[in-house]
Amino acid sequence: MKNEMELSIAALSQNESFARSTVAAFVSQIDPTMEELTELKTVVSEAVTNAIIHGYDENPNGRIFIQTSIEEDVVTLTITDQGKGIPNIQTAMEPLYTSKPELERSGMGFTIMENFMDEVSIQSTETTGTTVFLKKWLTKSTLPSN
Amino acid sequence: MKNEMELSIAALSQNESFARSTVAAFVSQIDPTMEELTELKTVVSEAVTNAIIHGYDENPNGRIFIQTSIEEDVVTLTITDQGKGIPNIQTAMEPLYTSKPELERSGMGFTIMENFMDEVSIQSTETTGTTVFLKKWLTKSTLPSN
Amino acid sequence: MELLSELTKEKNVLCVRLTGELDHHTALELRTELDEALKDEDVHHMLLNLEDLRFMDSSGIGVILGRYKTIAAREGEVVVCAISEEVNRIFEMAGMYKVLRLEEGEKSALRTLGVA
Amino acid sequence: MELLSELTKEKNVLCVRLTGELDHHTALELRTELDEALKDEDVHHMLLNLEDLRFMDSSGIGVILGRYKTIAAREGEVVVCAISEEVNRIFEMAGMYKVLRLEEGEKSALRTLGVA
Ligand SMILES: Nc1ncnc2c1ncn2[C@@H]1O[C@H](COP(=O)(O)OP(=O)(O)O)[C@@H](O)[C@H]1O
Ligand SMILES: Nc1ncnc2c1ncn2[C@@H]1O[C@H](COP(=O)(O)OP(=O)(O)O)[C@@H](O)[C@H]1O
Repeated sequence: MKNEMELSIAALSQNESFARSTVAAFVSQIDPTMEELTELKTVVSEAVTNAIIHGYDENPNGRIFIQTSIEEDVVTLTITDQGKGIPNIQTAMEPLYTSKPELERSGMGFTIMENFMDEVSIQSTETTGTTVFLKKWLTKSTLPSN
Repeated sequence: MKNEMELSIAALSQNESFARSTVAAFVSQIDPTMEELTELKTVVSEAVTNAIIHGYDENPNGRIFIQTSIEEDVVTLTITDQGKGIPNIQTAMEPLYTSKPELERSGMGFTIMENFMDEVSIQSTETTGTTVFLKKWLTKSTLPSN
Repeated sequence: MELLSELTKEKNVLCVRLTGELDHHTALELRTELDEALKDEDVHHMLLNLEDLRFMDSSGIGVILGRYKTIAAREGEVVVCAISEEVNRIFEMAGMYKVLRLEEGEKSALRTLGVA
Repeated sequence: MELLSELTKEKNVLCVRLTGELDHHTALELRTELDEALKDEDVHHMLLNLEDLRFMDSSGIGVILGRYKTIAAREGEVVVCAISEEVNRIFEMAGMYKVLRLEEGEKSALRTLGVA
Protein backbone atom coordinates (compact mmCIF):
# COMPACT_ATOMS: atom_id res chain seq x y z
CA MET A 1 0.00 0.00 0.00
CA LYS A 2 1.21 3.49 -0.81
CA ASN A 3 1.69 6.01 1.96
CA GLU A 4 2.66 9.63 1.70
CA MET A 5 3.37 12.61 3.95
CA GLU A 6 4.28 16.22 3.50
CA LEU A 7 6.19 18.29 6.00
CA SER A 8 6.63 22.02 5.92
CA ILE A 9 9.17 23.65 8.23
CA ALA A 10 10.62 27.06 8.93
CA ALA A 11 14.11 27.58 7.48
CA LEU A 12 15.83 27.32 10.86
CA SER A 13 18.96 25.26 11.29
CA GLN A 14 17.54 23.51 14.37
CA ASN A 15 14.92 21.97 12.08
CA GLU A 16 17.55 20.05 10.08
CA SER A 17 17.65 17.20 12.56
CA PHE A 18 13.88 17.28 13.02
CA ALA A 19 13.40 17.00 9.24
CA ARG A 20 15.73 14.04 8.77
CA SER A 21 14.40 12.10 11.75
CA THR A 22 10.80 12.69 10.66
CA VAL A 23 11.54 11.28 7.20
CA ALA A 24 13.37 8.35 8.82
CA ALA A 25 10.42 7.65 11.14
CA PHE A 26 8.03 7.65 8.19
CA VAL A 27 10.18 5.42 5.98
CA SER A 28 10.67 2.98 8.86
CA GLN A 29 7.21 1.65 8.01
CA ILE A 30 8.72 -0.31 5.10
CA ASP A 31 11.64 -1.72 7.13
CA PRO A 32 14.72 -0.21 5.53
CA THR A 33 18.12 -1.37 6.72
CA MET A 34 20.01 0.85 9.17
CA GLU A 35 22.38 1.76 6.37
CA GLU A 36 19.57 2.84 4.05
CA LEU A 37 18.03 4.86 6.84
CA THR A 38 21.32 6.67 7.43
CA GLU A 39 21.62 7.38 3.70
CA LEU A 40 18.11 8.83 3.60
CA LYS A 41 18.75 10.96 6.68
CA THR A 42 21.93 12.26 5.13
CA VAL A 43 20.36 13.32 1.85
CA VAL A 44 17.46 15.03 3.64
CA SER A 45 19.98 16.86 5.77
CA GLU A 46 21.93 17.98 2.68
CA ALA A 47 18.89 19.22 0.78
CA VAL A 48 17.32 20.99 3.76
CA THR A 49 20.65 22.62 4.65
CA ASN A 50 21.00 23.82 1.05
CA ALA A 51 17.53 25.35 1.16
CA ILE A 52 18.40 27.20 4.39
CA ILE A 53 21.88 28.39 3.42
CA HIS A 54 21.67 28.85 -0.33
CA GLY A 55 17.96 29.10 -1.11
CA TYR A 56 17.06 31.49 1.69
CA ASP A 57 20.47 32.91 2.65
CA GLU A 58 19.57 31.92 6.22
CA ASN A 59 16.44 34.05 6.33
CA PRO A 60 14.27 32.16 8.87
CA ASN A 61 11.06 33.36 7.23
CA GLY A 62 11.64 30.93 4.39
CA ARG A 63 9.70 27.68 4.32
CA ILE A 64 10.90 24.28 3.22
CA PHE A 65 8.56 21.55 1.95
CA ILE A 66 9.50 17.90 2.26
CA GLN A 67 7.32 15.34 0.58
CA THR A 68 7.97 11.67 1.23
CA SER A 69 6.23 8.76 -0.35
CA ILE A 70 6.75 5.06 0.14
CA GLU A 71 5.32 2.42 -2.13
CA GLU A 72 6.45 -1.18 -1.97
CA ASP A 73 10.23 -0.81 -1.73
CA VAL A 74 10.59 2.64 -3.32
CA VAL A 75 11.16 5.86 -1.39
CA THR A 76 10.57 9.16 -3.16
CA LEU A 77 11.61 12.49 -1.64
CA THR A 78 10.84 15.95 -2.94
CA ILE A 79 12.48 18.86 -1.17
CA THR A 80 11.38 22.31 -2.22
CA ASP A 81 12.25 25.88 -1.32
CA GLN A 82 10.92 29.14 -2.69
CA GLY A 83 14.28 30.81 -2.49
CA LYS A 84 16.68 32.38 -4.91
CA GLY A 85 17.22 29.39 -7.19
CA ILE A 86 20.36 27.94 -8.81
CA PRO A 87 21.75 29.91 -11.78
CA ASN A 88 23.71 26.97 -13.21
CA ILE A 89 22.69 23.47 -12.18
CA GLN A 90 25.59 21.73 -14.01
CA THR A 91 28.15 23.75 -12.10
CA ALA A 92 26.27 23.36 -8.83
CA MET A 93 26.37 19.58 -9.11
CA GLU A 94 30.13 19.35 -9.60
CA PRO A 95 31.87 17.74 -6.64
CA LEU A 96 33.55 20.33 -4.41
CA TYR A 97 31.80 23.26 -6.09
CA THR A 98 30.33 25.68 -3.58
CA SER A 99 29.16 29.26 -3.92
CA LYS A 100 29.72 29.81 -0.20
CA PRO A 101 33.29 28.83 0.69
CA GLU A 102 33.26 31.63 3.29
CA LEU A 103 30.70 29.58 5.25
CA GLU A 104 33.03 26.54 5.03
CA ARG A 105 30.67 24.66 2.76
CA SER A 106 32.41 21.69 1.23
CA GLY A 107 30.55 21.51 -2.08
CA MET A 108 29.76 17.85 -1.41
CA GLY A 109 25.99 18.05 -0.91
CA PHE A 110 24.87 17.04 -4.39
CA THR A 111 27.66 14.47 -4.69
CA ILE A 112 26.42 12.77 -1.53
CA MET A 113 22.83 12.84 -2.83
CA GLU A 114 23.95 11.19 -6.08
CA ASN A 115 25.92 8.54 -4.22
CA PHE A 116 23.23 7.68 -1.68
CA MET A 117 20.17 7.76 -3.95
CA ASP A 118 19.29 5.96 -7.19
CA GLU A 119 17.79 8.99 -8.89
CA VAL A 120 18.50 12.68 -8.35
CA SER A 121 17.03 15.47 -10.38
CA ILE A 122 16.95 19.18 -9.76
CA GLN A 123 14.55 21.77 -10.99
CA SER A 124 15.35 25.38 -10.29
CA THR A 125 14.29 28.79 -11.49
CA GLU A 126 16.04 31.93 -10.39
CA THR A 127 13.94 33.90 -7.89
CA THR A 128 11.21 31.25 -7.64
CA GLY A 129 13.13 28.46 -6.00
CA THR A 130 14.48 24.95 -6.17
CA THR A 131 13.06 21.44 -6.02
CA VAL A 132 15.23 18.37 -5.55
CA PHE A 133 13.68 15.01 -6.51
CA LEU A 134 15.27 11.96 -4.98
CA LYS A 135 14.39 8.30 -5.39
CA LYS A 136 15.75 5.15 -3.81
CA TRP A 137 14.94 1.48 -4.23
CA LEU A 138 15.42 -0.33 -0.97
CA THR A 139 17.21 -3.63 -1.25
CA LYS A 140 16.29 -5.72 1.74
CA SER A 141 12.71 -4.54 1.73
CA THR A 142 9.89 -6.59 3.12
CA LEU A 143 6.24 -6.16 2.25
CA PRO A 144 4.71 -2.89 3.50
CA SER A 145 3.58 -3.28 7.10
CA ASN A 146 -0.05 -3.22 6.16
CA MET B 1 12.27 32.14 19.23
CA LYS B 2 9.15 30.87 17.55
CA ASN B 3 9.25 27.69 15.51
CA GLU B 4 6.49 26.12 13.51
CA MET B 5 5.86 23.05 11.35
CA GLU B 6 3.03 21.64 9.33
CA LEU B 7 2.50 18.00 8.61
CA SER B 8 0.07 16.55 6.14
CA ILE B 9 -0.64 12.82 6.16
CA ALA B 10 -2.88 10.33 4.45
CA ALA B 11 -5.86 9.21 6.57
CA LEU B 12 -4.38 5.79 7.30
CA SER B 13 -4.44 4.32 10.79
CA GLN B 14 -0.72 3.44 10.63
CA ASN B 15 -0.02 7.18 10.47
CA GLU B 16 -1.49 7.77 13.94
CA SER B 17 1.71 6.82 15.70
CA PHE B 18 3.83 8.64 13.11
CA ALA B 19 1.78 11.83 13.66
CA ARG B 20 2.05 11.81 17.44
CA SER B 21 5.76 11.02 17.52
CA THR B 22 6.49 13.72 14.95
CA VAL B 23 4.71 16.32 17.07
CA ALA B 24 6.55 15.05 20.14
CA ALA B 25 9.92 15.26 18.35
CA PHE B 26 9.18 18.84 17.32
CA VAL B 27 7.98 19.97 20.74
CA SER B 28 11.03 18.36 22.38
CA GLN B 29 12.96 21.44 21.28
CA ILE B 30 11.47 23.37 24.20
CA ASP B 31 12.16 20.66 26.79
CA PRO B 32 8.72 19.54 27.93
CA THR B 33 8.48 17.06 30.79
CA MET B 34 7.86 13.41 29.95
CA GLU B 35 4.34 13.82 31.29
CA GLU B 36 3.61 16.82 29.08
CA LEU B 37 5.00 14.96 26.08
CA THR B 38 2.70 12.01 26.78
CA GLU B 39 -0.27 14.36 27.08
CA LEU B 40 0.57 16.01 23.76
CA LYS B 41 1.01 12.64 22.05
CA THR B 42 -2.33 11.50 23.43
CA VAL B 43 -4.30 14.51 22.17
CA VAL B 44 -2.70 14.29 18.72
CA SER B 45 -3.64 10.64 18.63
CA GLU B 46 -7.24 11.43 19.61
CA ALA B 47 -7.69 14.19 17.03
CA VAL B 48 -6.01 12.29 14.19
CA THR B 49 -8.03 9.16 14.98
CA ASN B 50 -11.23 11.23 14.94
CA ALA B 51 -10.34 12.65 11.53
CA ILE B 52 -9.75 9.13 10.17
CA ILE B 53 -12.79 7.43 11.72
CA HIS B 54 -15.37 10.19 11.88
CA GLY B 55 -14.19 12.85 9.44
CA TYR B 56 -13.34 10.50 6.59
CA ASP B 57 -15.24 7.33 7.57
CA GLU B 58 -11.91 5.51 7.10
CA ASN B 59 -11.52 6.54 3.48
CA PRO B 60 -7.71 6.54 3.05
CA ASN B 61 -7.87 9.23 0.35
CA GLY B 62 -8.58 11.83 3.02
CA ARG B 63 -5.78 14.09 4.19
CA ILE B 64 -5.11 15.33 7.68
CA PHE B 65 -3.19 18.54 8.42
CA ILE B 66 -1.33 18.98 11.68
CA GLN B 67 0.15 22.34 12.47
CA THR B 68 2.38 22.70 15.50
CA SER B 69 3.91 25.86 16.81
CA ILE B 70 6.13 26.42 19.80
CA GLU B 71 6.88 29.81 21.24
CA GLU B 72 8.53 30.23 24.62
CA ASP B 73 6.59 27.74 26.75
CA VAL B 74 3.38 27.56 24.69
CA VAL B 75 2.49 24.73 22.33
CA THR B 76 -0.29 25.29 19.80
CA LEU B 77 -1.74 22.46 17.74
CA THR B 78 -4.23 22.71 14.89
CA ILE B 79 -5.57 19.47 13.48
CA THR B 80 -7.74 19.75 10.39
CA ASP B 81 -9.64 17.39 8.17
CA GLN B 82 -11.77 18.09 5.11
CA GLY B 83 -14.27 15.45 6.02
CA LYS B 84 -17.94 15.32 6.82
CA GLY B 85 -17.95 17.70 9.78
CA ILE B 86 -19.68 17.57 13.17
CA PRO B 87 -23.43 18.30 13.14
CA ASN B 88 -23.63 19.20 16.84
CA ILE B 89 -20.41 20.20 18.59
CA GLN B 90 -22.02 20.45 22.07
CA THR B 91 -23.23 16.88 21.90
CA ALA B 92 -19.95 15.67 20.39
CA MET B 93 -17.98 17.07 23.32
CA GLU B 94 -20.03 15.34 26.00
CA PRO B 95 -18.05 12.66 27.82
CA LEU B 96 -18.92 9.17 26.60
CA TYR B 97 -20.87 10.45 23.59
CA THR B 98 -19.92 8.64 20.41
CA SER B 99 -21.66 8.38 17.07
CA LYS B 100 -19.83 5.10 16.36
CA PRO B 101 -20.46 2.69 19.25
CA GLU B 102 -20.39 -0.14 16.69
CA LEU B 103 -16.66 0.57 16.24
CA GLU B 104 -16.18 0.38 20.02
CA ARG B 105 -15.39 4.07 20.29
CA SER B 106 -15.50 5.19 23.89
CA GLY B 107 -16.61 8.78 23.39
CA MET B 108 -13.68 9.97 25.49
CA GLY B 109 -11.59 11.71 22.79
CA PHE B 110 -12.72 15.28 23.42
CA THR B 111 -12.80 14.73 27.18
CA ILE B 112 -9.14 13.68 27.09
CA MET B 113 -8.25 16.70 24.94
CA GLU B 114 -9.94 19.01 27.44
CA ASN B 115 -8.19 17.37 30.37
CA PHE B 116 -4.72 17.33 28.83
CA MET B 117 -4.71 20.77 27.18
CA ASP B 118 -5.33 24.28 28.51
CA GLU B 119 -7.46 25.41 25.59
CA VAL B 120 -9.60 23.36 23.21
CA SER B 121 -11.80 24.79 20.53
CA ILE B 122 -13.52 23.15 17.61
CA GLN B 123 -14.66 24.60 14.36
CA SER B 124 -16.69 22.41 12.08
CA THR B 125 -18.92 22.77 9.07
CA GLU B 126 -20.91 19.90 7.69
CA THR B 127 -19.41 18.60 4.44
CA THR B 128 -16.33 20.87 4.59
CA GLY B 129 -14.59 19.49 7.63
CA THR B 130 -13.34 19.98 11.12
CA THR B 131 -10.51 21.88 12.78
CA VAL B 132 -9.49 21.29 16.38
CA PHE B 133 -7.38 24.02 18.03
CA LEU B 134 -5.41 22.97 21.08
CA LYS B 135 -3.12 25.01 23.29
CA LYS B 136 -0.94 24.11 26.23
CA TRP B 137 1.33 26.09 28.50
CA LEU B 138 4.26 24.00 29.60
CA THR B 139 5.13 24.26 33.26
CA LYS B 140 8.74 23.28 33.69
CA SER B 141 9.79 24.95 30.47
CA THR B 142 13.29 26.26 29.97
CA LEU B 143 14.26 28.89 27.46
CA PRO B 144 13.94 27.77 23.83
CA SER B 145 17.07 25.93 22.76
CA ASN B 146 18.15 28.75 20.50
CA MET C 1 5.37 -4.04 15.37
CA GLU C 2 3.83 -1.32 17.50
CA LEU C 3 1.90 -3.46 19.96
CA LEU C 4 2.86 -6.91 21.16
CA SER C 5 0.43 -8.97 23.15
CA GLU C 6 1.35 -12.05 25.08
CA LEU C 7 -1.64 -14.22 25.97
CA THR C 8 -1.53 -17.06 28.46
CA LYS C 9 -4.17 -18.98 30.38
CA GLU C 10 -3.81 -19.56 34.13
CA LYS C 11 -6.69 -21.77 35.29
CA ASN C 12 -9.78 -19.83 34.17
CA VAL C 13 -7.97 -16.50 33.78
CA LEU C 14 -6.85 -15.08 30.44
CA CYS C 15 -3.62 -13.18 31.16
CA VAL C 16 -2.82 -10.44 28.66
CA ARG C 17 0.56 -8.69 28.75
CA LEU C 18 0.76 -5.68 26.46
CA THR C 19 4.03 -4.19 25.21
CA GLY C 20 4.20 -1.04 23.06
CA GLU C 21 1.52 1.38 21.99
CA LEU C 22 -2.24 0.87 22.05
CA ASP C 23 -4.09 3.20 19.70
CA HIS C 24 -6.87 2.89 17.10
CA HIS C 25 -4.49 1.16 14.67
CA THR C 26 -3.23 -1.49 17.09
CA ALA C 27 -6.58 -1.82 18.89
CA LEU C 28 -8.04 -3.45 15.79
CA GLU C 29 -5.46 -6.24 15.88
CA LEU C 30 -5.74 -6.64 19.65
CA ARG C 31 -9.52 -6.97 19.51
CA THR C 32 -9.29 -9.80 17.00
CA GLU C 33 -6.70 -11.59 19.08
CA LEU C 34 -8.62 -11.26 22.35
CA ASP C 35 -11.91 -12.33 20.80
CA GLU C 36 -10.17 -15.41 19.43
CA ALA C 37 -8.86 -16.28 22.90
CA LEU C 38 -12.25 -15.60 24.49
CA LYS C 39 -13.88 -18.22 22.29
CA ASP C 40 -12.50 -20.59 24.91
CA GLU C 41 -15.51 -20.71 27.25
CA ASP C 42 -13.38 -21.92 30.15
CA VAL C 43 -12.06 -18.40 30.41
CA HIS C 44 -13.97 -16.56 33.13
CA HIS C 45 -11.69 -13.70 34.05
CA MET C 46 -9.25 -11.46 32.24
CA LEU C 47 -6.10 -9.97 33.72
CA LEU C 48 -4.46 -7.08 31.87
CA ASN C 49 -0.81 -6.50 32.75
CA LEU C 50 -0.01 -3.02 31.43
CA GLU C 51 3.53 -2.79 32.80
CA ASP C 52 5.13 -2.43 29.36
CA LEU C 53 2.37 -0.41 27.72
CA ARG C 54 4.19 2.79 26.79
CA PHE C 55 1.23 4.59 25.26
CA MET C 56 -2.55 4.31 25.26
CA ASP C 57 -5.30 6.61 24.02
CA SER C 58 -9.10 6.35 24.20
CA SER C 59 -9.13 3.53 21.63
CA GLY C 60 -7.67 1.38 24.41
CA ILE C 61 -10.70 2.16 26.57
CA GLY C 62 -12.98 0.98 23.79
CA VAL C 63 -11.23 -2.32 23.22
CA ILE C 64 -11.08 -3.11 26.95
CA LEU C 65 -14.73 -2.24 27.56
CA GLY C 66 -15.73 -4.38 24.59
CA ARG C 67 -14.00 -7.47 26.08
CA TYR C 68 -15.37 -6.57 29.51
CA LYS C 69 -18.84 -7.19 28.15
CA THR C 70 -17.96 -10.76 27.20
CA ILE C 71 -16.36 -11.41 30.58
CA ALA C 72 -19.27 -9.80 32.49
CA ALA C 73 -21.73 -12.03 30.62
CA ARG C 74 -19.79 -14.97 32.11
CA GLU C 75 -19.99 -13.35 35.51
CA GLY C 76 -16.23 -12.97 35.53
CA GLU C 77 -13.97 -10.06 36.41
CA VAL C 78 -11.54 -7.88 34.49
CA VAL C 79 -8.52 -6.93 36.58
CA VAL C 80 -5.82 -4.49 35.55
CA CYS C 81 -2.33 -4.38 37.04
CA ALA C 82 0.98 -2.53 36.76
CA ILE C 83 -0.67 0.52 35.23
CA SER C 84 1.36 3.68 34.51
CA GLU C 85 0.31 7.04 35.87
CA GLU C 86 -0.69 8.41 32.44
CA VAL C 87 -2.80 5.40 31.51
CA ASN C 88 -4.34 5.47 34.97
CA ARG C 89 -5.49 9.05 34.41
CA ILE C 90 -7.28 8.01 31.23
CA PHE C 91 -8.87 5.06 33.03
CA GLU C 92 -10.10 7.39 35.75
CA MET C 93 -11.49 9.95 33.31
CA ALA C 94 -13.43 7.18 31.59
CA GLY C 95 -14.77 5.77 34.86
CA MET C 96 -13.21 2.39 34.13
CA TYR C 97 -12.89 1.50 37.80
CA LYS C 98 -16.65 1.23 38.04
CA VAL C 99 -16.39 -2.02 36.11
CA LEU C 100 -12.84 -3.25 36.57
CA ARG C 101 -10.55 -3.72 39.49
CA LEU C 102 -7.01 -2.41 39.88
CA GLU C 103 -4.21 -4.44 41.45
CA GLU C 104 -0.55 -3.59 41.84
CA GLY C 105 1.24 -6.60 40.44
CA GLU C 106 0.41 -9.66 38.39
CA LYS C 107 1.04 -12.10 41.24
CA SER C 108 -1.33 -10.44 43.68
CA ALA C 109 -3.89 -9.89 40.95
CA LEU C 110 -3.86 -13.58 40.06
CA ARG C 111 -4.23 -14.50 43.71
CA THR C 112 -7.41 -12.41 44.02
CA LEU C 113 -8.76 -14.34 41.04
CA GLY C 114 -8.15 -17.65 42.77
CA VAL C 115 -4.95 -18.59 40.94
CA ALA C 116 -2.27 -19.53 43.49
CA MET D 1 21.97 18.84 23.08
CA GLU D 2 22.49 17.32 19.65
CA LEU D 3 26.29 17.33 19.57
CA LEU D 4 28.58 17.05 22.56
CA SER D 5 32.28 17.67 22.16
CA GLU D 6 34.85 16.74 24.74
CA LEU D 7 38.17 18.54 24.26
CA THR D 8 41.37 17.57 26.04
CA LYS D 9 45.03 18.34 25.42
CA GLU D 10 47.61 15.55 25.43
CA LYS D 11 51.06 17.10 25.04
CA ASN D 12 50.76 19.08 21.76
CA VAL D 13 47.68 17.19 20.53
CA LEU D 14 44.14 18.54 20.77
CA CYS D 15 41.91 15.51 21.31
CA VAL D 16 38.31 15.96 20.22
CA ARG D 17 35.68 13.36 21.09
CA LEU D 18 32.35 13.92 19.38
CA THR D 19 29.06 12.46 20.60
CA GLY D 20 25.77 12.89 18.74
CA GLU D 21 24.98 14.44 15.38
CA LEU D 22 27.18 16.76 13.33
CA ASP D 23 25.23 18.81 10.80
CA HIS D 24 25.09 22.46 9.70
CA HIS D 25 23.34 23.45 12.94
CA THR D 26 25.82 21.81 15.30
CA ALA D 27 28.83 22.52 13.06
CA LEU D 28 28.48 26.22 13.88
CA GLU D 29 28.90 25.56 17.60
CA LEU D 30 31.71 23.07 17.06
CA ARG D 31 33.66 25.50 14.89
CA THR D 32 33.58 28.18 17.59
CA GLU D 33 34.70 25.72 20.23
CA LEU D 34 37.56 24.31 18.19
CA ASP D 35 38.79 27.73 17.12
CA GLU D 36 38.83 28.76 20.76
CA ALA D 37 40.93 25.71 21.66
CA LEU D 38 43.24 26.26 18.69
CA LYS D 39 44.15 29.73 19.98
CA ASP D 40 46.54 27.79 22.18
CA GLU D 41 49.62 27.85 19.94
CA ASP D 42 51.15 24.86 21.71
CA VAL D 43 48.62 22.70 19.88
CA HIS D 44 50.26 21.21 16.81
CA HIS D 45 48.07 18.24 15.99
CA MET D 46 44.41 17.42 16.20
CA LEU D 47 42.93 13.98 16.89
CA LEU D 48 39.26 13.43 16.11
CA ASN D 49 37.67 10.48 17.88
CA LEU D 50 34.40 9.81 16.04
CA GLU D 51 33.41 6.66 17.92
CA ASP D 52 30.18 8.16 19.27
CA LEU D 53 29.31 10.30 16.27
CA ARG D 54 25.96 8.87 15.23
CA PHE D 55 25.38 11.12 12.24
CA MET D 56 27.42 13.41 10.00
CA ASP D 57 26.64 15.16 6.73
CA SER D 58 28.77 17.35 4.46
CA SER D 59 28.74 20.19 6.97
CA GLY D 60 31.08 18.02 9.03
CA ILE D 61 33.52 17.90 6.11
CA GLY D 62 33.54 21.69 6.00
CA VAL D 63 34.20 22.19 9.69
CA ILE D 64 37.01 19.60 9.74
CA LEU D 65 38.71 20.99 6.62
CA GLY D 66 38.52 24.49 8.07
CA ARG D 67 40.41 23.40 11.23
CA TYR D 68 42.80 21.36 9.09
CA LYS D 69 43.99 24.61 7.54
CA THR D 70 45.01 25.99 10.93
CA ILE D 71 46.80 22.77 11.86
CA ALA D 72 48.53 22.50 8.47
CA ALA D 73 49.83 26.07 8.85
CA ARG D 74 51.53 24.83 12.03
CA GLU D 75 52.92 21.88 10.11
CA GLY D 76 50.86 19.53 12.26
CA GLU D 77 48.62 16.60 11.40
CA VAL D 78 44.91 15.88 11.69
CA VAL D 79 44.23 12.25 12.57
CA VAL D 80 40.79 10.62 12.67
CA CYS D 81 39.98 7.45 14.58
CA ALA D 82 37.09 5.11 15.39
CA ILE D 83 35.14 6.21 12.31
CA SER D 84 31.86 4.50 11.40
CA GLU D 85 31.29 2.99 7.99
CA GLU D 86 28.77 5.63 6.93
CA VAL D 87 30.95 8.57 7.96
CA ASN D 88 33.91 6.87 6.32
CA ARG D 89 32.05 6.76 3.01
CA ILE D 90 31.46 10.51 3.17
CA PHE D 91 35.13 11.07 4.02
CA GLU D 92 36.16 9.01 1.03
CA MET D 93 33.77 10.77 -1.35
CA ALA D 94 35.20 14.10 -0.24
CA GLY D 95 38.80 12.92 -0.63
CA MET D 96 39.52 13.67 3.02
CA TYR D 97 42.27 11.08 3.25
CA LYS D 98 44.46 13.19 0.98
CA VAL D 99 44.95 15.54 3.90
CA LEU D 100 44.21 13.56 7.02
CA ARG D 101 45.26 10.21 8.37
CA LEU D 102 43.00 7.42 9.61
CA GLU D 103 43.82 5.30 12.68
CA GLU D 104 41.75 2.62 14.33
CA GLY D 105 41.70 3.60 17.97
CA GLU D 106 42.53 6.63 20.04
CA LYS D 107 45.52 5.00 21.79
CA SER D 108 47.30 3.98 18.61
CA ALA D 109 46.49 7.29 16.99
CA LEU D 110 48.02 9.18 19.91
CA ARG D 111 51.13 7.01 19.73
CA THR D 112 51.67 7.91 16.08
CA LEU D 113 51.53 11.55 17.14
CA GLY D 114 54.25 11.00 19.72
CA VAL D 115 52.03 10.82 22.81
CA ALA D 116 52.90 7.68 24.80
N1 LIG E 1 18.34 25.05 -2.60
C1 LIG E 1 19.30 25.75 -3.23
N2 LIG E 1 19.07 27.05 -3.59
C2 LIG E 1 20.02 27.78 -4.22
N3 LIG E 1 21.24 27.30 -4.54
C3 LIG E 1 21.54 26.02 -4.19
C4 LIG E 1 20.59 25.19 -3.54
N4 LIG E 1 21.16 23.98 -3.35
C5 LIG E 1 22.39 24.05 -3.86
N5 LIG E 1 22.64 25.28 -4.38
C6 LIG E 1 23.89 25.70 -5.06
O1 LIG E 1 24.62 24.56 -5.43
C7 LIG E 1 25.91 24.59 -4.84
C8 LIG E 1 26.40 23.21 -4.54
O2 LIG E 1 25.61 22.60 -3.53
P1 LIG E 1 26.21 21.43 -2.65
O3 LIG E 1 26.80 20.39 -3.55
O4 LIG E 1 25.15 20.96 -1.72
O5 LIG E 1 27.41 22.09 -1.84
P2 LIG E 1 27.43 23.16 -0.63
O6 LIG E 1 26.09 23.20 0.03
O7 LIG E 1 28.48 22.63 0.26
O8 LIG E 1 27.79 24.48 -1.25
C9 LIG E 1 25.77 25.49 -3.64
O9 LIG E 1 27.00 26.05 -3.23
C10 LIG E 1 24.78 26.53 -4.16
O10 LIG E 1 25.43 27.49 -4.95
N1 LIG F 1 -13.02 15.06 12.93
C1 LIG F 1 -14.31 14.74 13.13
N2 LIG F 1 -15.18 14.72 12.09
C2 LIG F 1 -16.48 14.38 12.27
N3 LIG F 1 -17.00 14.06 13.47
C3 LIG F 1 -16.19 14.07 14.56
C4 LIG F 1 -14.81 14.40 14.44
N4 LIG F 1 -14.26 14.34 15.67
C5 LIG F 1 -15.25 13.98 16.51
N5 LIG F 1 -16.42 13.81 15.86
C6 LIG F 1 -17.73 13.46 16.45
O1 LIG F 1 -17.65 13.69 17.85
C7 LIG F 1 -17.93 12.49 18.57
C8 LIG F 1 -17.16 12.44 19.88
O2 LIG F 1 -15.77 12.37 19.63
P1 LIG F 1 -14.81 11.75 20.73
O3 LIG F 1 -15.08 12.42 22.04
O4 LIG F 1 -13.41 11.83 20.22
O5 LIG F 1 -15.25 10.23 20.87
P2 LIG F 1 -15.12 8.97 19.90
O6 LIG F 1 -14.04 9.24 18.88
O7 LIG F 1 -14.74 7.87 20.82
O8 LIG F 1 -16.44 8.78 19.24
C9 LIG F 1 -17.60 11.39 17.61
O9 LIG F 1 -18.26 10.20 17.91
C10 LIG F 1 -18.07 12.00 16.28
O10 LIG F 1 -19.45 11.89 16.12
